[in-house]
Amino acid sequence: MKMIVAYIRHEAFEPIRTELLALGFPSLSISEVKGSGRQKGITERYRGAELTNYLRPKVKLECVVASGDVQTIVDTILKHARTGAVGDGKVFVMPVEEAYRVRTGEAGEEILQAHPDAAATSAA
Amino acid sequence: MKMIVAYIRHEAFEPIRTELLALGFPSLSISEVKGSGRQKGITERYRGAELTNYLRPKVKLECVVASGDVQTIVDTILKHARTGAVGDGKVFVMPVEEAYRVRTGEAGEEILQAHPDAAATSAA
Amino acid sequence: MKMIVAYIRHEAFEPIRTELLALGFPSLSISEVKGSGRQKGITERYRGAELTNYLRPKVKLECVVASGDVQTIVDTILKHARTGAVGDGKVFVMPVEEAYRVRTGEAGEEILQAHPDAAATSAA
Amino acid sequence: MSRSLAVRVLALAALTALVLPTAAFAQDVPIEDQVADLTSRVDTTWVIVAAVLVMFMQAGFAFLEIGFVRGKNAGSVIAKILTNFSISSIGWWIAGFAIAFGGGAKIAGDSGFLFGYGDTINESFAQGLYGDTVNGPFSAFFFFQFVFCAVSLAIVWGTTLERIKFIVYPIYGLVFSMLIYPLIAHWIFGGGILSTVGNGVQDFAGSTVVHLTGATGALAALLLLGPRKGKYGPDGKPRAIPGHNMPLFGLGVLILWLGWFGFNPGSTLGTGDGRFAEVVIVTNLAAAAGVIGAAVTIYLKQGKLDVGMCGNGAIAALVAITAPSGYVEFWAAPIIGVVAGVLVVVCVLAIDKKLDDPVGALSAHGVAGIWGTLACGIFTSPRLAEFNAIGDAGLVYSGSFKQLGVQFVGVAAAFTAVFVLSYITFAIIKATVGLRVEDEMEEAGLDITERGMYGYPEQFIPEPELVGYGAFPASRPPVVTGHTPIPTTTEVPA
Amino acid sequence: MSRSLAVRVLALAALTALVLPTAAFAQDVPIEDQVADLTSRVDTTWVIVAAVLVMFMQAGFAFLEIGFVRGKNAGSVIAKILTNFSISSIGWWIAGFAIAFGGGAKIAGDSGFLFGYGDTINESFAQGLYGDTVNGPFSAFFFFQFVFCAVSLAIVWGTTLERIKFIVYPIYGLVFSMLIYPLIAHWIFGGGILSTVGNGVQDFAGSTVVHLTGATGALAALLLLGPRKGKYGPDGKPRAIPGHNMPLFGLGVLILWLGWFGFNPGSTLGTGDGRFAEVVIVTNLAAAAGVIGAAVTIYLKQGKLDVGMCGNGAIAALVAITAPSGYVEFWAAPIIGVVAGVLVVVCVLAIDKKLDDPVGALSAHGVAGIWGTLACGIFTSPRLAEFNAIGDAGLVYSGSFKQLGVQFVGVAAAFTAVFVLSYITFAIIKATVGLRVEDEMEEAGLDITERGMYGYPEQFIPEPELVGYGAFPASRPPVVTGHTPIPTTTEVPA
Amino acid sequence: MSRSLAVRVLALAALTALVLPTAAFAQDVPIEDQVADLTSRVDTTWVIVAAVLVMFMQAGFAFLEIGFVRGKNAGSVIAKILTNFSISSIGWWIAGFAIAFGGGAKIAGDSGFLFGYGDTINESFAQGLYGDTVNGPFSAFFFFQFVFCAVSLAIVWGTTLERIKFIVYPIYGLVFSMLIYPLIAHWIFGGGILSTVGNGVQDFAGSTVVHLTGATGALAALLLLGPRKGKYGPDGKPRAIPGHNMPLFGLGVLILWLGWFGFNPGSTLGTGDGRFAEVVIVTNLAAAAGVIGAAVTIYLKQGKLDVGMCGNGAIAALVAITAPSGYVEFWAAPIIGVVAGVLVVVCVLAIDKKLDDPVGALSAHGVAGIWGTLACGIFTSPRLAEFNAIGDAGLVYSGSFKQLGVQFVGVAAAFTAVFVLSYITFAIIKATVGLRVEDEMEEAGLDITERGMYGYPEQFIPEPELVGYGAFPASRPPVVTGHTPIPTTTEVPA
Ligand SMILES: Nc1ncnc2c1ncn2[C@@H]1O[C@H](COP(=O)(O)OP(=O)(O)O)[C@@H](O)[C@H]1O
Ligand SMILES: Nc1ncnc2c1ncn2[C@@H]1O[C@H](COP(=O)(O)OP(=O)(O)O)[C@@H](O)[C@H]1O
Ligand SMILES: Nc1ncnc2c1ncn2[C@@H]1O[C@H](COP(=O)(O)OP(=O)(O)O)[C@@H](O)[C@H]1O
Repeated sequence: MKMIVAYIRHEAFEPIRTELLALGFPSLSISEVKGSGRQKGITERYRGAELTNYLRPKVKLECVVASGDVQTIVDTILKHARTGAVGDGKVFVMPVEEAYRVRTGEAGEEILQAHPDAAATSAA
Repeated sequence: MKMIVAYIRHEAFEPIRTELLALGFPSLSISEVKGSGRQKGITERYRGAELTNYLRPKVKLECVVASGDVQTIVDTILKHARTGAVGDGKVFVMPVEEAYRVRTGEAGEEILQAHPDAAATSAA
Repeated sequence: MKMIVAYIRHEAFEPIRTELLALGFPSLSISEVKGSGRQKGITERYRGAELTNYLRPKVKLECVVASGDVQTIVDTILKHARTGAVGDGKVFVMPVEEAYRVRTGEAGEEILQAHPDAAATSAA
Repeated sequence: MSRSLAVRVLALAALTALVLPTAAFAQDVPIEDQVADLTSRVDTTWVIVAAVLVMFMQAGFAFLEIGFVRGKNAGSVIAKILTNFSISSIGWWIAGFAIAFGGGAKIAGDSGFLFGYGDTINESFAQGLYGDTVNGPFSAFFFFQFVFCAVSLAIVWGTTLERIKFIVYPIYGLVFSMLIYPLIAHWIFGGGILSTVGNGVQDFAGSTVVHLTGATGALAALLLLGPRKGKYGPDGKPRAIPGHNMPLFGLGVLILWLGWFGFNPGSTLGTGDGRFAEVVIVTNLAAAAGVIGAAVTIYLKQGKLDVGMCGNGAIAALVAITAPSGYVEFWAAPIIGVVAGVLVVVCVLAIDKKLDDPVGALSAHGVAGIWGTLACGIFTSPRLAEFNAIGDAGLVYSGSFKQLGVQFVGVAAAFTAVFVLSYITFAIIKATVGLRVEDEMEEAGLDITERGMYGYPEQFIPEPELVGYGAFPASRPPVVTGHTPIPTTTEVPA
Repeated sequence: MSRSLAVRVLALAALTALVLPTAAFAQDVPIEDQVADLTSRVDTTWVIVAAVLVMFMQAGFAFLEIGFVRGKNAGSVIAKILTNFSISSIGWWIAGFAIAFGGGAKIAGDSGFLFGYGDTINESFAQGLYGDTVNGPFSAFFFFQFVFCAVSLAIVWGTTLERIKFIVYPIYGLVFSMLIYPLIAHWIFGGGILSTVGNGVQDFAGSTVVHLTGATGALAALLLLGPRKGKYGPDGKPRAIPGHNMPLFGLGVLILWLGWFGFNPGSTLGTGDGRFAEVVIVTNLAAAAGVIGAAVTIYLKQGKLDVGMCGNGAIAALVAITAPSGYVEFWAAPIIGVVAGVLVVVCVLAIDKKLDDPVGALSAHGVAGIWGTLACGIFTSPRLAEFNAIGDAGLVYSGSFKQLGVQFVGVAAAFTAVFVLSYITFAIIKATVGLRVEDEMEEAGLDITERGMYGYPEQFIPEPELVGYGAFPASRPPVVTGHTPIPTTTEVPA
Repeated sequence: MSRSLAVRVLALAALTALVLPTAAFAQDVPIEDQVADLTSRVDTTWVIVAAVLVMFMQAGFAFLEIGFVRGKNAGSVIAKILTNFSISSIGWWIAGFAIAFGGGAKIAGDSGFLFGYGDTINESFAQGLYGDTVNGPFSAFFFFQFVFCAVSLAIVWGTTLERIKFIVYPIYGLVFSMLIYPLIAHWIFGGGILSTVGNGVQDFAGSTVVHLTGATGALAALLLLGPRKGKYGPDGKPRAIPGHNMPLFGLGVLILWLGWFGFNPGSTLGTGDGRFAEVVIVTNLAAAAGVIGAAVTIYLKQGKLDVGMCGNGAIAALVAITAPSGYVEFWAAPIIGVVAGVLVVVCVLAIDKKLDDPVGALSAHGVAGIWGTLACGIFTSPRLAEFNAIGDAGLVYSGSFKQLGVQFVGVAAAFTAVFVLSYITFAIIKATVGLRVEDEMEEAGLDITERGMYGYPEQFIPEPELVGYGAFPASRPPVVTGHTPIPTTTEVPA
């Protein structure tokens, strides 16, 4: 199992979520982060003084999937998150050793999200 | 060392924190995330229009412990976070290679939280 | 590649960011977390009742770097985040298996941030 | 001058007077009548200004409550205040005014329903003052009395926040504005039964009629409703459920304080002798002392200066001075206020142990309302008892407990009547449409569940990054749309 | 008494009267003139109080809009409201008043530019009332009419939020306050052309003059501006763009409701017969019915009680009752209000399908303004048509459609004139300085891009932890500074 | 009619007049006395309305400050404003009024302590106006003067935000309301020493008495208190410490603007000649010009339209027009205002380099107060100098620098006296109870450390998820409680 961690633009999230859902990966988590990278900071002005905020709001997306599904997820993210401009973000893949579903207590890769056929089923 | 990452309901957190503390694991971090999973979205209405929020607020709990303590932590989380309903969340275990305590600069597994006896001591 | 995850005080962040930038590591992400550790909680009072908040706001810093750069980053964090008081936080190092730059789709360690010479260049 | 230029000339004729001092109009009317008319206009102006200030207290109550509730219930307070003010506007017009001021019977008035210009009002207190025909000044009286009713109704809901069903508001609101409040107002303000006890119960602007009535309704509601989930632990110990916004709470308190300068001084119902200016000072001194009393008390009790308690101190003192404001001299005001300030802190802490009253309405309006009403029996000065021609001097002047006894009767009667009527009303509501939202709705908050939207609607919408602003090359490829596209289907496949 | 003690004695002389009833001053002036003077003073007092209440409606509009915009544009609303109110203050003084009330010509007045004390105003409606010289009471009239102009201008921007360039405000604001609004005001209020249609168009306080005018400007702006990015999907379907703060929206509504007690009753321009108090009741009954109408309608339509719609219902009903408030009896007010409340909900939902009006200005001020103006043709009572000496009784009394026809002419003329003038003005602005910010600025929000700072400036600044408070040993080494040091360079190396 | 029905008949007698024009009461009193009495009632009404508007400025100051402070100190502002207003209410009653208006001596009055109905006030300016006995209209004067004192005190704290100890408020507040402010008020308003310089210092509503006094106290406090931690870098360069809420800042500005319609026009202390309506226009024109001046200046300086500066421009212009508002013609108002608007921007930027004044009080109230007072020496019109019987015409009319000189003396004397007295008071406080909170408290914020709770109390409480709302199967097992249980112990084991 792997956790895919992506730092992306806010606008990119909704298309990614939609496609992942269609592909049978409904499960993921996001949070608000502030990132520093190659992107320039924002210059703010307050009562005559300037202050620069080097940190730009980004969305951090976390999604744990079976190792075999990693590339699908990464590709989906790359596809929708790219504008070609600085600040598009990065995607990292990290190892996960075990997974549990809280509701049932089950463990193992099976508890991860349904595969495409599940999505098809659910569409019914 | 492992990092246990759990996405859980807000209500579950306080009992987990309390029991972990009693077990000698006071150290952990939480953050607010929004998760998508099997849970239904929330339908909001605004001036006649409907909009659906597929993301539900969850708490993400992170706790780094010695490898031998992982099961204790996971069990505690599973015990308190379960309601049996969809949306209870997931727990993941990820490898950690090194750890440092900032205050002292020490490194290694010893810097992780005290074991039960420490809790006992502190109760005095 | 490794992800360095640090839970630190808010005040520590800006000096760290500045020095990392000078060292050629502009890229990182932060988020707000609430942490429990050895630090005491805050006692709040509301209409006569006391309530204790065991969780203290911390900054979580995440920075993915090539394995060879880990020590530089960790040292920089340790240097600026230390006040010597309880609550200074912890730094963890976690393995990362793959990395992608969204803007270009490139993968691999090269996509990580520029090395010191890049910083020098940029100063021109 | 074409006919169209004559437009409003009549309505504005008065303004011409300065310029054309001997205007035809002025010549026709005897000077005494002109002065009498003008006196009525001045009094009407003051009463309307005061009424408008009191109307704005609705915003005061709204923001006091918004500050004290959790963010998930903040938007609902707005829907609530608009609905209640509206329902009671209509209810007061249909029947409330008639019962309160539409005749001199002991229990209730019986004319003035669906109040209209030119209507005849039955022989009554009001008739004695305004004649028996509805006109402009009479309208000012109607509106001033209405905003009092609306304040009283606003107080009721303080104990019920964050869990009551919305449908309860219009139902109880109608009963309250058409029956419950008008009865009490009739008994004390409208020449009814309590104005015949002794030489009359002294309640200048309504510590009992308005505030205790509201707080008593609040108590009845609370007893049937129960505490918010999580307020009391399994051990029965109270837990703090902090509100979400002290600045907006403060806005509420300051607006209420402002409104009270209409509430009490407006209750002179005119400008005679400039009495209303004295009432302003009395009101302000009491409120000031209330803040100080509450601040010192809470500081001594817990070593911190709780913002909410300072505000509660102001409100409690304002409530307490409401009844005596037209009866006491300046010196008594700070005393009445400081006692109210201390009382409200002590009572909020005590009541919280058993009853879940998120804003402290029982203490600030109930206990302080009782204290204020009784305070007349202690501090009323002989000159003002006489001036108002109601009741007698208080204990410190007369050495007699008589007026205190009368005041006590007033409090007890009003409390009993309101409690019984309200309890019955709420019990019927509970048995039929229900009083309380389901547990899940309470947990999720009334905003999203009953209003369909959070009070801070954006809060769970991921906000677009500050794209482009100085951060993109000029050649940046066009991005699809500004906002995260919002899908139109509703269900996530399980 | 030294000369310095004489200070203000003159200005205050009136106050002495009570104490020295036969003061020299009083003896010199004939009692009729004293009464005439005093009448003028009373009327001036009421007009100023009413004007001040109307001025505060600026805060009402600001917060209604703040609540309905996204957080990234909240601060800009403040800059906008201050700028617009200021620009129109100056514009009205330079030329607006003169055109509206500076003479009796059919199209526009022609005196009173740069209005000053002692100036002579040309023969006109105003002169008929106040003489031809500017003085104190005349000043009250000037200011009262100004705040109406400012309200009308505030309405314009409701449709343009979150994307219009700031520079548009002062430009259009000047044209509006110096030309567009004054023309309409002249035609209907100032003795101009529309006051000669039939027996005159009835618009007591400006459903058409103020509200429809504002909403028509808003429509012109919107047509040239287009919707916010992301409002309509690729399929043309509207999407919700939720605002960010319902409590502040509610504050806006409550302040507007308050202000309307100056708006309508103040339009009596005096206190004669206490008429203004009747107008207060009419206004309030309509507003109350509007809330109820809107709440029930939206509840039936979507099963949830939308907070914003309750507020819109209040505003729409207040707008609708504005024209009839001086012409109708109490019983008609709730009818006019409830229709407005239903209308606003239906229209907001319908208009949203094609036009992006974030606050519902087209419905609440435009549609409701038209309904209110026409309602005079239906409900005006004979006594009040006569009292105001404008127009005739409405359909339900007279059985005749005549006044309804007159009202229709008024609405059509005002709408056409304002639309044409505004469209031209906005088109010129669009062709020159531009009407709309760049896409990137719209996405990032006007606060950071045009104001240079977020409306909630702290929101993206990492806040220091609660260091030290009880958490550090006393021997804690000194930390450098309190706040995260803010570097002074601007660029991050690429 | 039973005795109880007679209730309030007396108090309401005036209202009967319209209906019963020849009521017995009216017959007994000579018509001249009736008119004199009525005149007093009209003036009292206006003074009270104005005073109430000024009272509401407390909310204006509170929200201006709340907007400009960081979120961690927002709740404290509410506690502060309530406490200060309360303390000064009591202080003014005990001694402030007596010193300011209780006698005609050069330095201070000496009667009217613990002011009560019927009390005799020593021979003085006030006596000349109201007789020597406290009654209703006299009470209006008392309250109007009090709210001015309270405004002045509110200004003091602008420089001290986010770091001053709470205990300083009541101590300095008492000294200020009982001694410092009353002295200056006496010297200029109360017939004291500065009203004998030349033909008197012109300060119609208190640019110097109220605003400069407040700002001078603020300067003294700031010098002893020092800047907020982190305001100046190690290199001494200033850093921005952004506030947290521009919408609430804007609410403050709009409430202040509203309040100023009581502040300046109310300072006519009556309705004579409708003068107060002229003052309304003067005030508004200046404020409008101030916004424009400030907006243009900051835009030219930094290319962005800072919201805070627009607001500061309004306030500065209102402060500047305060002294001249009763002395200048309409045309001068925009000039005075625009200069103030430019000045405030320039000064805020300049002062910020050395002194940490989070809200710009030194500039908006100090510099603008001085400018406004001096502006009288330039623009006062002969007719108004005469009307007020204070001072002479200004430079542009008289060509003489005389009045300008007198104004300068007034400014210098007031500044010196207030500075010395305030500095001493604050120095004593610093040496005894201390002036500034500990560093850790400042960093953590005054809300959690001094108030015991955040201003947005919920902010650090993990909010329960929206459980159950449509998301659970009906058979969902009961969850323990709604809210995260809050444990009752306090310490985490180390
Ligand atoms: N090495 C990294 N570690 C952690 N976060 C990163 C890293 N690199 C990039 N990010 C995140 O991605 C965001 C975008 O990165 P940026 O360098 O601006 O884009 P690009 O990769 O297109 O040059 C940053 O704001 C940050 O949140
Ligand atoms: N594979 C995953 N990767 C990241 N987060 C996940 C994943 N699966 C679940 N989550 C988190 O857990 C939450 C609950 O998951 P959900 O699927 O609704 O519950 P259940 O496991 O009971 O079916 C989600 O809202 C999300 O935050
Ligand atoms: N094992 C851990 N897992 C996750 N977060 C931790 C862990 N230990 C510490 N933290 C984070 O670091 C913060 C500071 O830790 P604390 O124990 O108070 O400091 P110290 O290490 O100096 O004793 C905590 O509030 C928490 O956010």
